Amino acid sequence: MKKIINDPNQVVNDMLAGYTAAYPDEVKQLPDTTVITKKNAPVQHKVGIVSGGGSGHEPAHAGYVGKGMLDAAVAGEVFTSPTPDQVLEAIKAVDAGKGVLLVIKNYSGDVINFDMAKEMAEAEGIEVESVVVKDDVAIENIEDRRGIAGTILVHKVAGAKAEEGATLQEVKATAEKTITNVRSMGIALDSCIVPAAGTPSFELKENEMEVGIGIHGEPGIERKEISSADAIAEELLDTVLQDMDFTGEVAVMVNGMGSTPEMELFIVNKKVQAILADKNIHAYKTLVGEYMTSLEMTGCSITVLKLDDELKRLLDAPSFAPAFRNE
Amino acid sequence: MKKIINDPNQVVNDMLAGYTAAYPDEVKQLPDTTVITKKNAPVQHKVGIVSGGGSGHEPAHAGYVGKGMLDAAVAGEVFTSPTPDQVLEAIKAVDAGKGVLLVIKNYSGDVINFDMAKEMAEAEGIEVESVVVKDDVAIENIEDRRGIAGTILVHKVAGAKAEEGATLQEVKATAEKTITNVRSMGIALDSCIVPAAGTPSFELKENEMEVGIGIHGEPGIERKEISSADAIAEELLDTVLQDMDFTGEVAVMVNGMGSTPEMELFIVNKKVQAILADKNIHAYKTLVGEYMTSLEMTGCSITVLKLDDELKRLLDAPSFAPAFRNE
Amino acid sequence: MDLTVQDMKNWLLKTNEKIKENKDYLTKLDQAIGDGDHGINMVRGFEKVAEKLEPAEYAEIDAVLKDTAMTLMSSIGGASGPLYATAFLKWTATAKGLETLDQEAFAKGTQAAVDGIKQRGKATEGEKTMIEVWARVNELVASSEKVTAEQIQQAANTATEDSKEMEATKGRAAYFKEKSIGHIDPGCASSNLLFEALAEVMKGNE
Amino acid sequence: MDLTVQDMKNWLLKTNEKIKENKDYLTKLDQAIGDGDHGINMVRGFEKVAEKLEPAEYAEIDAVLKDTAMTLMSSIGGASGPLYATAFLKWTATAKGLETLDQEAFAKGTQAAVDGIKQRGKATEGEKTMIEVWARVNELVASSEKVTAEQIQQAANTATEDSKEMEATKGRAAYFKEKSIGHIDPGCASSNLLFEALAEVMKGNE
Ligand SMILES: Nc1ncnc2c1ncn2[C@@H]1O[C@H](COP(=O)(O)OP(=O)(O)O)[C@@H](O)[C@H]1O
Ligand SMILES: Nc1ncnc2c1ncn2[C@@H]1O[C@H](COP(=O)(O)OP(=O)(O)O)[C@@H](O)[C@H]1O
Ligand SMILES: [Mg+2]
Ligand SMILES: [Mg+2]
Ligand SMILES: [Mg+2]
Ligand SMILES: [Mg+2]
Repeated sequence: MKKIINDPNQVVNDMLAGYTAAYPDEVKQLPDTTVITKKNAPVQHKVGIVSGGGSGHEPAHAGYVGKGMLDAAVAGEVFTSPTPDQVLEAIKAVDAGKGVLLVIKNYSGDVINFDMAKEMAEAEGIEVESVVVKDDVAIENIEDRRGIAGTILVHKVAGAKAEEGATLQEVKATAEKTITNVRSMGIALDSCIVPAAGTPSFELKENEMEVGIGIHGEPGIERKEISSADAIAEELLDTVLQDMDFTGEVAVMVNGMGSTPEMELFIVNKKVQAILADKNIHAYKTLVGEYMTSLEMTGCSITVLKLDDELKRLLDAPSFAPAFRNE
Repeated sequence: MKKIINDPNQVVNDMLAGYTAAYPDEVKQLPDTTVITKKNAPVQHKVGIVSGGGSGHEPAHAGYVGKGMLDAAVAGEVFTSPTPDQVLEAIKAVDAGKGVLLVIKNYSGDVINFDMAKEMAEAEGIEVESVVVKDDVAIENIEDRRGIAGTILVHKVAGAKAEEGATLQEVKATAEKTITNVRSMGIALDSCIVPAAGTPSFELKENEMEVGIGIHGEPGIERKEISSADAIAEELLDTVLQDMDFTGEVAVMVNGMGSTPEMELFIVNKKVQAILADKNIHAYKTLVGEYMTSLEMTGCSITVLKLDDELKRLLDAPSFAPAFRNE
Repeated sequence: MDLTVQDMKNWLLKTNEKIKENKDYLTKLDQAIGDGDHGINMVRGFEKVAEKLEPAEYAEIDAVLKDTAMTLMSSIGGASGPLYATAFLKWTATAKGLETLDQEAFAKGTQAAVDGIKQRGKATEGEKTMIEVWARVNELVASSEKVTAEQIQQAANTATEDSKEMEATKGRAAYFKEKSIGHIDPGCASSNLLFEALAEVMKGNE
Repeated sequence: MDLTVQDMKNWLLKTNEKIKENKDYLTKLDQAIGDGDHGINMVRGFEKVAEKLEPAEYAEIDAVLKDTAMTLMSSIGGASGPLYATAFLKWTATAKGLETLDQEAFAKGTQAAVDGIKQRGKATEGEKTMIEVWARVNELVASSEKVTAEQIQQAANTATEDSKEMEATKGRAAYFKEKSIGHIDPGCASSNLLFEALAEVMKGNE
């Protein structure tokens, strides 16, 4: 295990300290928590947006805290959902009386911990709603699908909607609409090592890749012989596009899992754009980069979000989160 | 070699096509070249800024093309300086009559090719100046130092100065001042594979790291036993800080070499900020992320730039380059 | 069975020992059909429980259970953390003011725990989760005349073994579908350690 | 020596063959004290030169040299590309209108080439660069009564071998300082192939 760390059990604390030190004017860490909020939280006259999950997905989730996106991000241990008391602290810190929306990724752990926090916050008189992102088409049954890179687009849309002064119910409805219209799928050429575990989550041969991976180093749905960038783009995008009717305008994201050079992501994007054009799907917005990673995993995922006028407006709205700057 | 590519000899062309497809409103590729320019080049009433070099350093250099930074970036083959005719095309495409500044990294290849292009452009009546970045303190003799991650700050400063309407000589002088005040140094825990070569540039044992690496997969100055994030931060930063007097305000960059998770970069940043605070050096601006990479190399570099009021203003100025968005 | 406050404390401290000894085993199980952190998670949680209980003086059973629940809730995370926390929290509510836990009170507690886990995890028996073990032990204690340590240990062991042949339909293991068959559920394995520790404490009393 | 236009063409085509055969060798040399791309770079460049020259009809020496120079200039990059291009471009200027290249004209050409490389690369003899080979061949041709193919090949070989014991002070190899000693300079090795190809063409005429 070759990592630039100190104590494997302190990586989350060390990271959060290094994060707030990098953006001292934009964010703060709530004392004795693993919660990062906007520096000026709670922001008045708007719904608060809280997300989070296990660590190891950087820039998710703290990188998306900023005007126009999240009000707070809660960091768990590496690949482990944060605990309810931490989520509760985040909710309390960002509620300005207009209520708080939780953006949850569909994993047992995330759902259960955030749900508990929601109940605890409600018991303290805070209005809380939640939405659960399930964009991973590698899983057949729609209710069981995992939340992966599409989550970032939900952050963006919900954040922008809240910024417009919408009510909690309105923000929730728009986030739900985004979730209904977003699909993703990913592959890995190599696994990653959780610092506290010290061994790879799974092992691949030199000519193998995992198709349909999650974002926690879980093995994928299928193991295959490694193919070209074009073939990978085609396989992932075809599966995504078959899942619903994307005719019209879309946002598309080519996301790196951690180790894959940006060069390769753009090579994938070349084919992605060709396929979309071929199917008369218009890429209104394209995002290429590392948005939702799995430590140093090698691989990529492709996300497509079907757009309407509202989603276009919200995606285009300004954002000042370090990992998603718009305008 | 596990890479998401098609033909190893086409990676640069594929990447550039994928890049312009991602940002069709912001940039364009000059036909039959490896040059990316602003969509609206040449931008009137300002000096043009051109940079470039071998590919494999993404987001350098095309990622820095945008209002407030570069007017054009020239891509060579992986880790190989682009040819003079390509640089010439870039110069011609961005010159709006106020002249063009070339930002060159100090490698024989880059210097020679850009110099030839400069002469060719001058022969065509275009006013061209150049500056050579040499920030890598791993090399003792200052004139022999390589240009590494500090180059990005030179792009930012020169771009902002040009945006203010400064003359070519003024832009050059400010770029030179930046070069005089910037220092960097890097380490690698693992090498990278040039697609057309197919084998790693160098090999490291499980417990080894290379100190004082360049950005082309060259071995470093010294091979050592791998140490903690704190010790690495200390070694790199101490060497940088000993090289000149940084008392006062600085910009600091913790740059990932390609594979190192952002989590680890923030862990390094925690120590970097502690050391700076300890030495009464004020981090006016902190940048953490992948700015100048070596394909999928594992490692990081630390850059420090001493600031004055002008450099602060120029660093803070808006930038719309995809890889360096400011406000 | 009649467990004293000190027995309860000993039980949870012993659980911590067992979890520590079996950290790598739990992690290995979770690498096969999960994300490989169950050992790390459980050690983090029960280490904190031990830290909390060891120096504390308790007069009543529910105080021990509540501290355990709240500590697990705030230190584990993942799927297992809030489920274990819920189990102990629901149990707490059935043990208010008790100084000893007899078999009837115990059965009330485990019943509340099982209901709590099911509700929180939206799962039931047969889905290859920790519920297998908790439900089996609860059933045993509720239906036996006079339950023995040996019986509790047997029930937990068998339920854990039985999880091996199930296909997971809840939690991370569900992504593996039929490939989850043939592997013991990590949450069953950790719950099994918990009830083995209980059986050992009871044996000391028997 | 009296090289015809066809000889010049044959020389450069043969160089391409030799470079291709030695691609991995050149890359290996450059991995030791550079960035491992010299073989890739040279193949890319001379492949293009061959593509350009093969179908073309030339009346004069300088036209062959100029096409070679311009093709290398626009296809190699790196440090070696513009240096080779400069060498051939400077040579071109000394061969305007010539239909054959005698020894005196050849020496004028290599002198201009050496001067060009030195100026462009800000380097001189003894710095462990391709200059070693070019300067040695130039010196030989300028100072010999009647130079033979064998002598040219000898001179290039020896200069290349000699580069091994030098410490690099220019180019990427300079970063290795004293560690660069003991390795042949990649640019010397490729220049050596160029002059070996020339010697072979001359031998065909001798
Ligand atoms: N919905 C659920 N209901 C009951 N138990 C569950 C559920 N989801 C997961 N579990 C239990 O949690 C265990 C996994 O715990 P752990 O590895 O710590 O969490 P995570 O899956 O978040 O990494 C599983 O083996 C299973 O017993
Ligand atoms: N300043 C220089 N002057 C003369 N020759 C040089 C100079 N710098 C490099 N070279 C030659 O170029 C060779 C390296 O070429 P190549 O590997 O293709 O380029 P790069 O170093 O840019 O990767 C060296 O072996 C050396 O012979
Ligand atoms: Mg987990
Ligand atoms: Mg090179
Ligand atoms: Mg787990
Ligand atoms: Mg080289």
